[in-house]
Amino acid sequence: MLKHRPVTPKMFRGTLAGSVLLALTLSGCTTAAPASTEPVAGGTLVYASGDAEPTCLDPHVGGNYPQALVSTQYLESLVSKNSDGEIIPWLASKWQESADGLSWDISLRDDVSFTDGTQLDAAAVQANIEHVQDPATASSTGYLALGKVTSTEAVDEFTVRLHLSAPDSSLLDSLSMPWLAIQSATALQRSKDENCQAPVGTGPFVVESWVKQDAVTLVRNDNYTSPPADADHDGVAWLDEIQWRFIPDSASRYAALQAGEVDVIDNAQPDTIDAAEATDSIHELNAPRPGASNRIELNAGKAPFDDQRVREAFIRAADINDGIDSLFFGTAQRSYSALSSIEALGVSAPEYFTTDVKEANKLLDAAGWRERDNEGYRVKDGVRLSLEFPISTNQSIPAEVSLFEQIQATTKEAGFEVKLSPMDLSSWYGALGANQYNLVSAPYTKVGPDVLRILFHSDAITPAPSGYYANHAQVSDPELDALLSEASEVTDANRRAELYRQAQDLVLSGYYLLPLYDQQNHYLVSSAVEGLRAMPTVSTPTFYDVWLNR
Amino acid sequence: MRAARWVVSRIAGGAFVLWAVATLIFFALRMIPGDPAEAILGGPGSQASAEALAQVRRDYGLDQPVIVQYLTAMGRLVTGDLGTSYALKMGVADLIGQQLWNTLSLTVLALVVAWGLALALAVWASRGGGLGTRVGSAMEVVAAAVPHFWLAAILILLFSSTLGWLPPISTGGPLGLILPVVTLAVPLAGFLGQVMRESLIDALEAPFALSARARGETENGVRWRHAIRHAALPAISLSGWAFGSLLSGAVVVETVFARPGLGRTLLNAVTIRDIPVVTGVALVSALAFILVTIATDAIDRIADPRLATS
Amino acid sequence: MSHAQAPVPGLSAASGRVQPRTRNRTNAAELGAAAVLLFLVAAAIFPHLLSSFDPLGINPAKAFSAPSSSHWFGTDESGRDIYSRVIYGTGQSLLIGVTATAIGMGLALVLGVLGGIGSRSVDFAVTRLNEVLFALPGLLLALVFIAIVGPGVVTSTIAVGLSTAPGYARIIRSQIRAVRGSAYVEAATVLGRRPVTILARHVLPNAVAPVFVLATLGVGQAIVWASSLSYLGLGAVPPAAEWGAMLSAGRTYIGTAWWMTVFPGAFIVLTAGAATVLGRSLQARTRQENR
Amino acid sequence: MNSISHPCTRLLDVRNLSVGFGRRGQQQTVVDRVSLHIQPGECLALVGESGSGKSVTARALLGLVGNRGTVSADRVDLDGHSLLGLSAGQWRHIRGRRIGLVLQDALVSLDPLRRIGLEIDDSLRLHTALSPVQRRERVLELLESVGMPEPRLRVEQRSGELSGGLRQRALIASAIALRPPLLIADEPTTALDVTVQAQILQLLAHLKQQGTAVLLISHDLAVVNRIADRVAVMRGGHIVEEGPTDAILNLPTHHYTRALIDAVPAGTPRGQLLVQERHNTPTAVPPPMPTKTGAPLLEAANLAKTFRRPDGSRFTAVDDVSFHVRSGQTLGLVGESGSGKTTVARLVLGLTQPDEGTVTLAGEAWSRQRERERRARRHLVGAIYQDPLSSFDPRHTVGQILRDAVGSGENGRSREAQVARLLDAVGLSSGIRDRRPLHLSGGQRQRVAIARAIAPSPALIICDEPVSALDVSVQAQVLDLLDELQKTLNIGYLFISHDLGVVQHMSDTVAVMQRGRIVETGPAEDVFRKPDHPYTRQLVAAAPRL
Repeated sequence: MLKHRPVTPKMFRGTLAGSVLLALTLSGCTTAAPASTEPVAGGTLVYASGDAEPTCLDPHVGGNYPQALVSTQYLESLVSKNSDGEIIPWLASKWQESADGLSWDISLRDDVSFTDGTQLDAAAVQANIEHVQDPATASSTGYLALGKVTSTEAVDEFTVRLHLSAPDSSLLDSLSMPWLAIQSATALQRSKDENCQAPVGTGPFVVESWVKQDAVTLVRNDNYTSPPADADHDGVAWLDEIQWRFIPDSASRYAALQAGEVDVIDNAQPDTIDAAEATDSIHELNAPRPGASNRIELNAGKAPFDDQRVREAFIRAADINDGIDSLFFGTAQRSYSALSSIEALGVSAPEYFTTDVKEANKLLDAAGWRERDNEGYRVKDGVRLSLEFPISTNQSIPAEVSLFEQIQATTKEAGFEVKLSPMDLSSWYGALGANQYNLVSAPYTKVGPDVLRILFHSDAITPAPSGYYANHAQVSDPELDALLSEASEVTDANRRAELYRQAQDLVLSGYYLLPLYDQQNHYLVSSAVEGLRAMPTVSTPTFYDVWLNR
Repeated sequence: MRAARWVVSRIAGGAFVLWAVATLIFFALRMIPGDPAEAILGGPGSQASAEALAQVRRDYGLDQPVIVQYLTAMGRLVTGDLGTSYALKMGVADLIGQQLWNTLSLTVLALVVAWGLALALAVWASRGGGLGTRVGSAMEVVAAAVPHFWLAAILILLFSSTLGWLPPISTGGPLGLILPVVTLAVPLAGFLGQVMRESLIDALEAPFALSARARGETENGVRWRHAIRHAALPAISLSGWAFGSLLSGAVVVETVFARPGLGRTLLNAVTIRDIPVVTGVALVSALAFILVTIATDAIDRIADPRLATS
Repeated sequence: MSHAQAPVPGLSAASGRVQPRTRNRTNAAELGAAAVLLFLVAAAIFPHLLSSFDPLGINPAKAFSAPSSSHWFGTDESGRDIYSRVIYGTGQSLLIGVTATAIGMGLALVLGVLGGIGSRSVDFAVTRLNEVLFALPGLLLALVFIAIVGPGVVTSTIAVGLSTAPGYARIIRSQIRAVRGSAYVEAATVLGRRPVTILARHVLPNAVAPVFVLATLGVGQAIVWASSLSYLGLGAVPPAAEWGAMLSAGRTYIGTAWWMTVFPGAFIVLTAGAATVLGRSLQARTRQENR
Repeated sequence: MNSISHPCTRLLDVRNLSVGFGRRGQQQTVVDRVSLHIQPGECLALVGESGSGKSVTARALLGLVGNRGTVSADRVDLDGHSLLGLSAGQWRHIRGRRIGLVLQDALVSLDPLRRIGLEIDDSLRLHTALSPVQRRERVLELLESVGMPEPRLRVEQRSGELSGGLRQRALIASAIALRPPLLIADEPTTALDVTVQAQILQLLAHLKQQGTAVLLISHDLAVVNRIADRVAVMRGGHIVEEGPTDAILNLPTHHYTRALIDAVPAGTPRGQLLVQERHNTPTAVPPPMPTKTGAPLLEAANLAKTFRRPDGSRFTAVDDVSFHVRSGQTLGLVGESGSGKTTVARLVLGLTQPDEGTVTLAGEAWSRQRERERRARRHLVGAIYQDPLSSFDPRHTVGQILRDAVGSGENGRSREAQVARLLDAVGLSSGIRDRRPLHLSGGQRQRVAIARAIAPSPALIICDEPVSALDVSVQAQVLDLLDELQKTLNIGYLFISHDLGVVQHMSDTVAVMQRGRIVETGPAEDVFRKPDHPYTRQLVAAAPRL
């Protein structure tokens, strides 16, 4: 996955940037020491995250991507995936679905113990599922993924049986996610605060300390025995320690990597990825997230997007390909799918997304938006064709916000007024909850195509008690609901693929969404870091195989 | 005796202000729209269940009447208990305790550096004659007008990215402190420098300076033995305010340089509406501000005995 | 009291510890500052006369162009002309600075005048309230306010205004107290003038006039603080051509497109600096006029 | 050794000293070809009014005119060595060691932030190789020699903690620390109380006897008379006349010198004008309201007032004070600083309420009234202050100030006419109307203040140190004006001053205040000729006279 790029002579962009590049090139040359090819044990790696610091290191609680990132280093799941997307054993050695699909027997390895010394066994898995389903845990991602699990049963010491309310074709996908990683049952009995501070798992590293707002310190688990099947080596990790820091400012983060203060950064900005290409000292790891693609959802639940013609007109009016090229420096591929490109069942339909302003104008005229006001916006019955677009600055990187600005500018030609409102996460959720939006871009990461059900089933329009719901496009189509429900239950792979294809076709042809690109997940890595790969599950990097070549 | 009375009255005044700040913030933050219980469970994105919300309301006493909540909070405050962070689920006092030293060392160092810079700038501007004064005052004006985050960006671009001399983020070592401290200190030095230069030039023209020169004192002697103390006085009086502005600047600087500290904690807490943390940080910085003000006033009285007697 | 200082230097000088300096001639710095402000005001009112590009007009093909003869300040991530954006942003940035200062000043006038002319108990109450507000340093007060009301350009403008109010209020109060104790107010009493007349004719004009000069200094600082809030993501939002928001956007690309950060920042510094120079010379002049 | 052994040599010999300021081309000459000389043990007084160039002359002798000044001279010799063209280092060698300087008001002429011991020590440190211990001994000796009580305590104090007399002594001690043969004293006693002034002059005389040459710079001829051997009178940068003190004071040849001497009020009888040329006697102002039959215009009975100090203790500013003022008469209130004069003025003006006692105005109660009740009769009482500038609203022009004082009862046109009459009455041209007081001279300002005071046709004017800040000649004009107005308008004056000469010249009756009490009262002539109370006697003896 690591892309080694040669130093290419490049036009300097202005004097300052030029000298930056020059300095980097020089330092790159001088530090090119004779490279060792055999892994070397020891050393401390510094990871700098641009995500918000998690409020809890236990990914059962809540369940977001920053938690997945860090917990990948100390927690492990029952199953994993290989790079072909096939489920492979991890803490579970094998599994068996019952004929009616309503129960699963999962056999665990018998040679794994948690870092607090307790044994991994069926009771431990039961305790974990209970923990996720306990309202007091306030689990969100894990809780949803276990939606069909009604009860658990220990068949023997190392076999656990899950009882389901309905067949779940995505169960293994779900179990592979870090949000359902297995923790020590003893540790889970501690108070929630204690467990959040230092969860206990079976992973290659152990949470040693967490100084809030500063860093999480992870040290090597010297009794590690359970690498996933696709790992590069056996035994304990090479690194002694990982410093997991939080540097929200992207420019500082990149500068720190350049200065050698940190070894790996996430949320790398496109321009820095581009700049890093020109150096020897920094490499890129590109690991698009699974689940949904990054897309703009059109709220079909209210005017004017309750009219399919207006939705299509908007999508035809938005010219984004040039913007993606320039803003992302070629680091992002345009997507025409509702799903991530790493999802095998994703359907790409470019034909729905060709830009055509003329067509857009025709559609709008047909939909009754014929007049234009003196600012050039279309008007119908005295109401301007105005679209609210709340943007979560926590979730959309600056380049993406800039892309939205460009969409705002290009759709203006067709007469749309797009009102961009960047806001913090709370306000953003607030705006969604109050249905005060026509356009929205919300990432959703989940392993497998079942994410379609979460995003487009009409059940997902009903908000949770907190006001949150996932069906932001407010797609309410009985036909689609039926397809998605069936797909989540069928065991036959071909039938499942066909159902998801039909479902995606309905969503795309209904112009409910404007796909942009995969959920960007770029890491910049010092060249001293060897052996880094992203987990094929949710694309979080794992440092188990990593060693420092310096 | 007089000094003791002064100290006691200042401390009493400070305690009052602290209580008032706590009360004001307590009621002001109650006006935030939205359910605190939801914020505790991770905000609207958390999909918290109704049972979980009810549980949290009980746990945090949010089902009590406001007045009871207020009295409970004040009662806890007296014992130094600032409550529990909604998001981090840890004692706010502990959280602040972890961060306090970082911010204090940053701001106090910046204050010292700003003082040094301002003094150097003022002395240089006062001795250079026409050109020196003009260049010096221009530098002061520019320094005072520079936004922290912009200066930080430029400094990082120059000293980290281009020259590679200094780390762009705080590393725990002394080297990592240089850029944040300079970023904080420069605008303040511009302010203090303007004040110092004015009073320095005034002091150099004062009758006592003439007396000293007539005694055979050198210009440097007049400057360092006499004028500098007079120049320092208004800057000392301003130091309380200066410390406050450094606390403000720390919010920005800690974010840019990825330094753990109160400013960043506050900023995070504000964006996720973590009310106990907002309250706690506000209270602690008010306390720090009050203490520093008392200290600078005390230094003022020592440096200028006229204040203590008048 | 010696802690009666304020967020703008030169005030301690107003307390009388320092002799006013006598100056009469307009110097080069003042002329320069006046020219800068004139230019900015012109840019705020007639931005189209001073720039040739649409500040919002995107052109992805020309994104991240370095400064050149056609784009003096270069272009941004969407290929918009930064010079035009800076010019078009002048209006909003100045408006934010002036509005914030006006809000701070308005609140300060209420507090300061109440404290200055009120009875002993009113003064005591107002002074304590002011101390309480003062105990929360500028940006912190602004942040608490934003925590309550939520972010946005209006909020951040109000927040900046709010956070400057205690400083102004303190100065207004002590100015009023000083004028009330002055010999000319006494002379008016001896002439048999009513308190209301004295207040309207002598106290308020003399106490408040210097504060307006101070506001000139404050506008520059208000722009700086408001831009800080924009930078923290709590103020004005893109694609608005507000300087702080432009800086905030440019900061991301500082490694590759320094011009996106340097030029809007330079305009903030230029504006705040010019306001300072002009404010201070006005201050020196009024002080000289009045004493 | 010092220069007593060469009595006839000139210690300081200055020929044609000129000092100019400003840039080349637009230079302004402040000192113009001044020549003077002093012998050891001699005191030469340089007398002149403000702006005459006397202080600049003194600074030029120390090489301290500053960067913007240019100094030229045919000769400036000290003890036979030329001071022309010295380097900065050579000047430092002269300053303090060969020439000492004593300035006015040691509160600001000694560094207020440093202990006086350190200030005196500086001279020794700069010019001698004495050890710190030796220097400390020497500082104590010096303080003792200038008559400083308890020197060991005083060395630790700062100028602000000392009384005016003591800190002036400390300043002198720092100037004479190295026994410089020449001491330049620039207004050394200005702003001091008479009794303290006498002591300081005695100290200077003592130094002179010991052989120190003293160049005394003063605006006050009476002070000069006490110790100067010779007097040089300066005006506009020139020395207009020079000669032995007796000759100059008794037989002045230059008209300016004569005018200066005439202007000194001390010894000039009541009612006699101090300035020969005078303006037209004002007429057009209506006569004041007659008072109730027989009663004095103003009666103060048993007034008492105490104030709280910052530390909580109380001090009595005015204690059982009684007096009265009659129409057309002047009561002079004399006393040193802190004696309670100004508090009396404020009590009489109704700006402060007495703790005890009453003030009666024209037979009706004046104190212990609500301000609202008093306001209708405010026009009966006017006030003139020491610092007229601060008593004017800085935003108002002369015209606005006077229109305001005339009152709102009049219509616009008659108000303008009234203002014109007032300006005429105080001898100001009507062109002054649109100017602000800041841009007026001290004399003009005080005239405007007087015009404002008489505008509402008062029966009584409280004059609180009305001429203390003015030059002698201007002071004389203002006093003459007050005198004339009293005659024409039949106004009663409560005239407050620390200057015995002025009070004697202006008053019909005199009351002497000391520590809040009136210790002696009586007709002016009697009190000054035959003072009864020991304190009055002390004051009269200390007052310098021509």
